[in-house]
Amino acid sequence: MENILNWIIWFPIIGMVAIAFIPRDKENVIKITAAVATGLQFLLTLVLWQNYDAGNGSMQFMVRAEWIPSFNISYILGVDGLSLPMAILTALLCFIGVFVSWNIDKAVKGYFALFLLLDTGIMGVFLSMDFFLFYIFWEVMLLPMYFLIGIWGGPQREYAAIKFFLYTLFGSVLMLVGILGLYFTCGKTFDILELMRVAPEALNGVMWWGMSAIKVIWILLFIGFAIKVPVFPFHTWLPLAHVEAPTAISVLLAGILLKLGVYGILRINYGLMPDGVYWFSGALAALGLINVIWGGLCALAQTDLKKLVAYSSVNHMGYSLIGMAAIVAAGEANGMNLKAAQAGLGGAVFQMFNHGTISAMLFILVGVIYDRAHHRDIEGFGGLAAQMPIYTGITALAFFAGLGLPGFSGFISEAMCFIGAFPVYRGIVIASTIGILLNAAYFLWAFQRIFFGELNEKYTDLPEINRLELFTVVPLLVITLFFGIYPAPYLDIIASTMDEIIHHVVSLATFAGM
Amino acid sequence: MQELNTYLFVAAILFSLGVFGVMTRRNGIAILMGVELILNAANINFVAFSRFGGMNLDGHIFALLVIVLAAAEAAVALAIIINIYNNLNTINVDEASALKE
Amino acid sequence: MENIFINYSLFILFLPLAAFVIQIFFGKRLPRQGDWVSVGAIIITLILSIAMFVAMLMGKDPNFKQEASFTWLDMGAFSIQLGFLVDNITVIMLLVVALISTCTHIFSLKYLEGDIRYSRYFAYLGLFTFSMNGIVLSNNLISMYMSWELVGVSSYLLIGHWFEKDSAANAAKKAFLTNRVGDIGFFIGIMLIYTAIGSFVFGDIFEGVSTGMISGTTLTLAGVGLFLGAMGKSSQFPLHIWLPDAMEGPTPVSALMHAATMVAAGVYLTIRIFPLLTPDALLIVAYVGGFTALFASTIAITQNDIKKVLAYSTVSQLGYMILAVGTGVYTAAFFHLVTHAMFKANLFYGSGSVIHSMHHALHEKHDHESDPQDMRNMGGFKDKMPITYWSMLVSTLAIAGVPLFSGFLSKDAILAGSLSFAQHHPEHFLLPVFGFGAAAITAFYMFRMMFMTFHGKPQMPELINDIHESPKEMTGPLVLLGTLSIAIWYILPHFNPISTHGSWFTSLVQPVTAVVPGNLTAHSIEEGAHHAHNLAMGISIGVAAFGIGLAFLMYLKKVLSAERWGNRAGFMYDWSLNKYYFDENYDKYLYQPTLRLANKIAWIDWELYDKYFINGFGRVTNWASSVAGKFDYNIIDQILVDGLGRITDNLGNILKKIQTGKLQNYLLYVTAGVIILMIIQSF
Amino acid sequence: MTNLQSLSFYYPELILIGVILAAIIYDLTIHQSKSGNVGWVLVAGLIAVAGAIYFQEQRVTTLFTDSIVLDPFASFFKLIVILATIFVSIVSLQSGELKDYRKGEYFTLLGIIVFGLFLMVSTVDLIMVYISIEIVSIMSFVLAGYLKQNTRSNEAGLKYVVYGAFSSGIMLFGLSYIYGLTGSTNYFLIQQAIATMDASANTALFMAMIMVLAGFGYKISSVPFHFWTPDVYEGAPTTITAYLSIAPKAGAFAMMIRFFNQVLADGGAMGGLDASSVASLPWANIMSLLAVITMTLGNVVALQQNNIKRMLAYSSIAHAGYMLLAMPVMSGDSIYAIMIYLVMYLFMNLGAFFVVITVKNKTGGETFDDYKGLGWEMPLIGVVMTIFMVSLTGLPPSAGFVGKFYIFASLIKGGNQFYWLVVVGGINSVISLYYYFRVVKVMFLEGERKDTILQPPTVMACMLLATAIPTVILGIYWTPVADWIQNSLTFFIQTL
Amino acid sequence: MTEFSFWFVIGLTVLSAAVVVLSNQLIYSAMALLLTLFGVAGIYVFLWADFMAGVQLLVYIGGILVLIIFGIMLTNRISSVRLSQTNVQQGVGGAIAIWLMILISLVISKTPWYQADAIEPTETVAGVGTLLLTKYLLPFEAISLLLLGALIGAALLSRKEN
Repeated sequence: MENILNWIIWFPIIGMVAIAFIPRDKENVIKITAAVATGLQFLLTLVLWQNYDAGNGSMQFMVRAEWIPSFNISYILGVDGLSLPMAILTALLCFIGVFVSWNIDKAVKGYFALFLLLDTGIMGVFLSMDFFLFYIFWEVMLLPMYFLIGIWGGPQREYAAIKFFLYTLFGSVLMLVGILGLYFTCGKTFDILELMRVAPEALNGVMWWGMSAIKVIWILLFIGFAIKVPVFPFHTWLPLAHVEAPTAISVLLAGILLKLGVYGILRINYGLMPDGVYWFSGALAALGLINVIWGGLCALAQTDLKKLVAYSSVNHMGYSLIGMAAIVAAGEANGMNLKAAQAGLGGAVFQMFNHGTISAMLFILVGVIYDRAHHRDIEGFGGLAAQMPIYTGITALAFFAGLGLPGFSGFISEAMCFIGAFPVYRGIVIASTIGILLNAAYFLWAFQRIFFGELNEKYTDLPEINRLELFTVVPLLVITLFFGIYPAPYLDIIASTMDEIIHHVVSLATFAGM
Repeated sequence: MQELNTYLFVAAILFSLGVFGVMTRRNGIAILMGVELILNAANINFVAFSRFGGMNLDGHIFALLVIVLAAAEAAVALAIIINIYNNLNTINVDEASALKE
Repeated sequence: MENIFINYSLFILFLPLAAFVIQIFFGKRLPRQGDWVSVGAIIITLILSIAMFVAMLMGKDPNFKQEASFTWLDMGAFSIQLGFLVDNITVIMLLVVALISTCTHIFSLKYLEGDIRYSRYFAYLGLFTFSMNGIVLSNNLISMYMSWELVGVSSYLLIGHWFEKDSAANAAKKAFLTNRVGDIGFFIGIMLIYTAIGSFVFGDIFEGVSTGMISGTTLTLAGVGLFLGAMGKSSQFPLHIWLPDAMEGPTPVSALMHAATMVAAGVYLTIRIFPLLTPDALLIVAYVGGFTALFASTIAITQNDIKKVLAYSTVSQLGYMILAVGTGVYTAAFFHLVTHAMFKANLFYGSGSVIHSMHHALHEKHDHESDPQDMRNMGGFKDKMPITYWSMLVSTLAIAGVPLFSGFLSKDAILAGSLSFAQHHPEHFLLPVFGFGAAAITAFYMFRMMFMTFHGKPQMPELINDIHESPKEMTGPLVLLGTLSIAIWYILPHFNPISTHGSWFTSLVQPVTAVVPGNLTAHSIEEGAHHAHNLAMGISIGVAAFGIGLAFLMYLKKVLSAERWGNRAGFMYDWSLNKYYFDENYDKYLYQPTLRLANKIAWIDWELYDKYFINGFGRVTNWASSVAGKFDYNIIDQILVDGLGRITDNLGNILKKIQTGKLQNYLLYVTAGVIILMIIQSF
Repeated sequence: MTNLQSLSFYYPELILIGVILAAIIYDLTIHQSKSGNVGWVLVAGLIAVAGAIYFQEQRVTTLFTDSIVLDPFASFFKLIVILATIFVSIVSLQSGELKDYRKGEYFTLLGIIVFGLFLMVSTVDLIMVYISIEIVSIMSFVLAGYLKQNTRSNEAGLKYVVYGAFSSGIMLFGLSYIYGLTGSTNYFLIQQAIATMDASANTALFMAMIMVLAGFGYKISSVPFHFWTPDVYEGAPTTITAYLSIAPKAGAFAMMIRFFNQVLADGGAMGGLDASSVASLPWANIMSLLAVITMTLGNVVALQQNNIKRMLAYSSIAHAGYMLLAMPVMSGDSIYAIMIYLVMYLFMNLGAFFVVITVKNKTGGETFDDYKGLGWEMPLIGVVMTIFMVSLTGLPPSAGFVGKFYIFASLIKGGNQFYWLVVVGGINSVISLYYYFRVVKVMFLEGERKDTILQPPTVMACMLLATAIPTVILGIYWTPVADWIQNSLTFFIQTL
Repeated sequence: MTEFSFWFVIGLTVLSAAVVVLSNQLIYSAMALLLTLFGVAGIYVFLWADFMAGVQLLVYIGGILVLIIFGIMLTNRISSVRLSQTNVQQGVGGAIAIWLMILISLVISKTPWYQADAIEPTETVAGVGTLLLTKYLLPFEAISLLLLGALIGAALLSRKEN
């Protein structure tokens, strides 16, 4: 049990090594190996969930080992309410991703090896509690992503891959600067828990070029994370990467990679710089608003279905940002409104998970239709509801989930984000409710254009969604519906950790030396 | 005649002329001659500093070794130049400019 | 006995949902496509509702109230309780929903016979009934909002039932989006209230309001926000545009949702939140309602599509109800809601019956051009479809406000309320004017519709022989609801056909004093309305008679030429016919600009921002010249790098040129470099 | 220490000279076709020298009456040089370019270069500075032009010799001024003289320093003394290019560190890991400027290249820039960072050149087009080249990242006047991604996928793995290297 | 007289150096270089460096210059037009050289060089020799290795391949 996090992270690597030894023409064996590796990883995360003590909001299942003592770098893993759901989501989506990729026929061996490497990278980010280790995993994701988009992607794959790479590398370089700045100002440690203890005080009053160190480091780290989220104006890699990536990779991109940004901000920025939270939360909410509106309008204008879904991610992550900003409600200046802070933060974290499942579902569904029609032009379909009723039904559910319909989990998290942020950022929240309307507009309009109207002549023999595809979508749908009707299990896991974060930020913010 | 600066100025002139030669000559051997001027300028400096610095002989040694090195360098340089002449039938360095961009 | 109501409510709520689930997954494989599942479920629901109703009647307790709730989510301080609230209003509302829903189910058995998505249709009906009951039973804003949206979805699905028609698909989308506009207001209202009070439950909220935790402008805004939701759902001006289009859905759906229940949810919500509405908020409510009542009725005059007439009539009637809430007589509003549900559903069934037979007749003649819903193609159906005719006539009399019919009672109560309000506040004299004006026009256009459809000569004589009365499944609900449109049911146990005083309804549904300081007490409102009652009744009968008479002269006796009057009205006629160009203007000034904005933003995002970032300043000119904004991937492809790339690239090009391959150049650069460094150094 | 006493501490170099002489003699006795065996003699000899250095008593002292010093710092660089030489020697035996030439002289000259580099890394005397640079340079001229039949190699030799002679001439002129200002050629004496010198002499000192920098800069290919680099790298035999990109650069960095620390700073950089000791003389700004310009130019121009060898040449300029970043700080940490960077750079850069050699042996080409689809055809090459490119870009988990990490860390620790250097360095890494990944792109993303799989020759494959595996391993676990460098961070200082 | 001969030597050195870099005939340049080297040797004499002057004559003139002239002969047929050689980028080059000259001169004139009084030694050979075998033994030996390498390299490059 004490090594379960190790197993969870490194299991895919074992699978990868195994795949390396399978002859490359044995494609099914490779696929099954990948499925087994990710499946076992998923089971392990479920075991982790079973054994996780939800009442205790702090780190559990810690693993500690010396790594590079000369630089005080350690190998530290841990899981808390913030990372546990993300770990489960990662494992689940990777497992599903293997099946989504079942029809990959080009260089199968390489594909699945890289896929598993990506899995480890993502999982590592969520579970590592050493900043250096965190950074390593953060970067490890880039390379497989580059290849997965670049080799198995759409027509513009090379451009998309390098663009994704350059963008994220730019962010992570700034992040590295921030990390080093923290390291040297805060007692030379990379241990995140230690930094959380030390940093708020150590950074206090430190000035660099007439600007407080907190602001500088906050901005450096924030840009790194914001690119992943993606926060406007760092978002233009996303439509391209999503569109060009193969379906399973789009699923992981939208489902998990975007969450890394929010996760990073919550874990690192919030944990290490409580003062910065107060300083930046207004901007965070405003950026959230821009994301919501900008993403929504862009989605409305798209004619490529996948791009529409991609922009919807920009839109949806905006809600998360708004929710995160709500944490300041718990501060004294805002009347110690703990309810709002919990609602906002909980909403933001819940939204991460929900967007993970919902956008994954949407991308899989786009993939399904693309596999059949070989295009994604919204205008080029029409009347498919009559031809593919099951597919239509599932897509309708997914779209409704996407537009935040009650009964689906997205509604609860969006509502929580809004409710939480409302006391502090009334104007921003009211303005961003327009996003709800835009959400509905683009999804319904797209739905109408694809599925309603007379059946397009070309598609009179389009096959219905098959069992394998159903197998990939339905679990996500069930999760979305389940949490939409009964969110308590999720919120129970995160609640005490959210409380810790709120308490941490509120109690350690000094407002001095900013 | 008993002024250090006189020698230094002479050396500076030789140095500048050498630099000028290196920059402007097209013929490989002519460039080499420019280099020799530079080395001689430095040697004048060494010897002059040695003379006006209390006649310490470090400067002489330095100059001496430079002369020896110059010989070795000239030998290798000329070998390369001759080799290039055998292959390209020219020793104008600007005609040997296949390597660029 | 204690929890019977709650237990029954649970069944009432979830039976239709169960039917929905079964139908969605297994509907097609069940015998008769599983319609019996839905019908069975709804009939059980009806029985349970009746049982609750009877229990309520026997209880005779005007303050009857039961609540049950559970913790839905809990994060410590932030937690949401969901729960049921069962009181008299709830029970009556449940009965109305169950009753109309049952009728609709039965009516649909024939009306949609042979439809390709028959089982799906019944499934959606179940979903709707579930969500509607959810609204009715909620004791808190959150579950109400959730059900609220689900109602919108079922409406979307049912309006779009025949999605092959673009008009249906468009109407569905329009309905959903217009509703969402209102829902945004609703949600903002919820947030305002929660922020101030910290609870979503009605009881806590009212208590909070009464203790002044929220007051003044904030409270007004919150009230208006919530009311905005009601405006969307109840199709109030200026969000009324979706309801007429929603007639694209199957007619029974129009009867159930877009006449009787779903659209009434807005009124229901306003009634529920009445205690927290400030005087200012109420005034807004009243004006919106009053104006909508008059405004919609003026459109209904000129419509030729039978369902459109009814649709605008519905909008107008909903305006009445809202007006009633705004003027404080919210019991009258609820009363009108109930009576309206009966007669308006009935009218829709009637129109459905007519359309159904028109459709068949046209089908026989292989005429696919003529519109089966256009009243100009009808006329003289009275004898062919007697049951339909008579039941519709009863309902028409009810809606026109003729004494002895249900509508008279409820409308009278509303008009009395507005009159009394104007007596208290003479500056708001427009409110009763709206009310009475709408009443007169309503009487006129309803009879216009009846005359054009059933009286006079057949306009398409070739069809008349194929026009038949509809089957039992369809006439049954007609008869039932027609019967329920007669006043007698609502005045029991007293027999005063012109007053509800002392009836079961007024004794069970009693006004509550608003908790907001400054509002009139329930008692004073009651008193005022009571005093204005007789005057209002007089005027009301007068305007109804005038309207009916005018219609009689114009469309039956043809003494007055409708055409000439139409021409005389000039642009007003035109505006009315074209619904005041609302759709066109919305399209021109709202949808299209939004889409253009979206396109522009997307284009800026992709073509400008992204490329600008990539390409440096040079691309700005490109932007100016290509406003059309076509995507040109080649340009992107040609761009080598990204981000700073272009600049780096150019820089690289320049620097690359330095590397000439000429040795002397290099040596020169080195020397120059040395000199530059020396110069830099010396500064 | 007197000359005779010194000899007992000088046996590694004596062994080396013995090896060189043995190589010359052995070469005379064998037929041309077997001249490759000289390489094995050299390799074996170098291993012996390495052993001698490794097991040498760790003394910190000057040798030969203050001409050179013996300290762990020098030993570290000597071992680096030997490692690079061994790698290059083995690969040279496989190189197709050298196939038609006698290899005896080639290895002899390599041996002499190693000796020159040994002097370079341990010198504390201006005369030795000049002589060691000349030894390395003159041997390099010959090696760059070694392919006598090949006009590109000839041209490389010509450019190199003229450029080298010119640069060292300028340097010599600068050295003469330093001698003139201080009356001495010994670092320690110079430092003493400077410390007591009149401020009015500073201009002359700076001018001299710039001229000296021309020599150093030319050796490490720093802007604006880098112009020879692309041309010579492209024209020279690839093995020599690989060698030039690492060994002389390491030597020159060692020499530079010693020079700047001992002569222009207070010599206290090694006083402890935390000591930061930029002396009062403001030479640090110039170094920062040069570092920034060097790496930016290297990266930006590398973007434009179509020839991979030439691209790597510019990339090596850029890497010199990264290492130079740490120079202005001149603290124990920054020297440490440069040293660790060199270790990492050794593996990844040599590896990248070895890939170029392998590919050239197979296809005869070294442009991007020749690499199309190579990753599918030669998976080993594809994978190791990707590793090298990742590492050169500085992405974790790879050796290159660790190097950059230490450089950036030393800058950040150095104080916030160096932060901008970190940011510029970071942005440069991002730019460099583009061209490094262009290689990966053409290998995997372009061209036809071939079903046949080719394997490089065993020796080459071993060398590729010998560079690739450390590139990965050191990116994950570099504690042994870190400890080694930690222990090597002592050098001879004569305090005032 | 000494004064005159001093300035004569200076003038000879500088002027002939100018001819070295400006002449259009390669062989003139070589001859001018000869004069320059002579001049430098003369300057050494004025600087009390008799041994250096000797070395300058022996190694530079006797060795390097001859080598250069051999090079010229080997790479040019006397009759060929190639023997005349032209300069490139004279304008920029000249400007830079003059700039350099000015900069250096400014610095020279302002700098307090390290100076110490000394008496003229009778000869420097012994001193230099002693230094070479004591203090500068290692450079001296290192140079020998360099020469060995240069020998091998030069031989290798100029050798005719079979």
